[in-house]
Amino acid sequence: MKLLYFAWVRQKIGKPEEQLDMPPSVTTVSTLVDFLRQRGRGYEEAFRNPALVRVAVNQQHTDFNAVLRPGDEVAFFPPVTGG
Amino acid sequence: MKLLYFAWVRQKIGKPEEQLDMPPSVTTVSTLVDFLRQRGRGYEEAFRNPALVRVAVNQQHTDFNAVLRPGDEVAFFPPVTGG
Amino acid sequence: MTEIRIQQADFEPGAEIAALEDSGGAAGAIATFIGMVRGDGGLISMTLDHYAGMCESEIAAHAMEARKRWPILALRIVHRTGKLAPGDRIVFVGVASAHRQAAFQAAEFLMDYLKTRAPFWKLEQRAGEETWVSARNEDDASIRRWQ
Amino acid sequence: MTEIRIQQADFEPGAEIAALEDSGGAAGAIATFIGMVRGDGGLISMTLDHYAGMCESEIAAHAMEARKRWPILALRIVHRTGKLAPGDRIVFVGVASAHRQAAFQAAEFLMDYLKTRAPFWKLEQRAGEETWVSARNEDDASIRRWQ
Repeated sequence: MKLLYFAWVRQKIGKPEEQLDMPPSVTTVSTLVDFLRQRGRGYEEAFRNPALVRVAVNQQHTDFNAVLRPGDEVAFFPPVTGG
Repeated sequence: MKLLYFAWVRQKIGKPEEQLDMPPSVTTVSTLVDFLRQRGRGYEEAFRNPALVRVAVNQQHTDFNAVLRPGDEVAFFPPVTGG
Repeated sequence: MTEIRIQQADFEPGAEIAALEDSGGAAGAIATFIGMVRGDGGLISMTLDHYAGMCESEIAAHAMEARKRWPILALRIVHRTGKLAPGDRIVFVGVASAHRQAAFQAAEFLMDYLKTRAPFWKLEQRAGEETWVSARNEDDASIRRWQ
Repeated sequence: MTEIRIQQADFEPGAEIAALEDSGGAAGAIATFIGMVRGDGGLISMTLDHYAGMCESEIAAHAMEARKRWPILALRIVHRTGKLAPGDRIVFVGVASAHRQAAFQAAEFLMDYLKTRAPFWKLEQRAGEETWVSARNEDDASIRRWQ
């Protein structure tokens, strides 16, 4: 699964993107976030208050209940601010 | 008195401007128009329906009741159409 | 800075915008408008007559009115006169402001004025005929909304 | 013709307008907007982050929405990303149409979208600190008026 991070989510996690194989527990955005929070301090900080984080799956805005499939592109970012 | 003509008023009268000495009868725009209408066919055509003609005295929009003084600049034109 | 020019010559939109951009650094927004002659209904050319002197001062009065209504940093109006062909530029209006709403609104206000009330007269040339354009309804909705 | 570009490089307003003017001869009106970085509150620089791919397709969707609402002949959007200094250009929006109201309204609609809802994030650098700009109220009146 391809993960993308933008703005302060990217800064806290320390990378703009990564490719990860998911354990079977990851079936939704919400369970993906639970999985990521265990990967280290940066992830924990990025997702400490999930209400601050927005998500897009395959470049479509969605929410943490969205179901994930292998090969999905999942992006986490703060609310957009416009240009 | 300096007279200016624009658009079809100019075309009918056949000149863009002229300098004329006024007889004592000319004291207002209205009496100026009466005087001009006697000066020839082009003037008569231009002022046949005075309701179609607008007037400015010294570059200020006004109406046919406006009082004129020696040295005034009087312009006659159709309603403005914008650029 | 307010610049108003009535001229026969064409103008260069990029140069007008560059002048607006140089207006000090506080500008966050530049709204511009360019009007061009449309070749509708077989139009061959359009000749714009204007009252030199009165035209500039009336446009300047409306530029001042725009400055009273909106916080404007710089404003440029260029209007051509004489004979113009379809596709030719007629008018440029550009407004620099700190914020986009003020820039857009001032540019629209000035264009609504220029297109309906400014002392210009238009002669349209079509095959075999010349017609002076009639004044629109003076209660034109586009200008009334600013009153 | 719709052109949408997200780029780090600067753009040339005069060249963008020239491309809009070449759009066929039916255009009577070109409304444009240029947004620039303001040096308010000691701002040293601003860095724009964006979601490449999603950003272009979301902007394209809004350009299509504008084309549904107004009769547009040509439309160009250029948005810069990366590190920008006060006075630098950020965004160009230009709309060519037969009439001025459509051109102005479509340009305003697109700018309201770009400034409030487009997938960009802004990092502001001031002396000794960097701050990610917070999202505005998502019910921002400027975007709500189009709904």
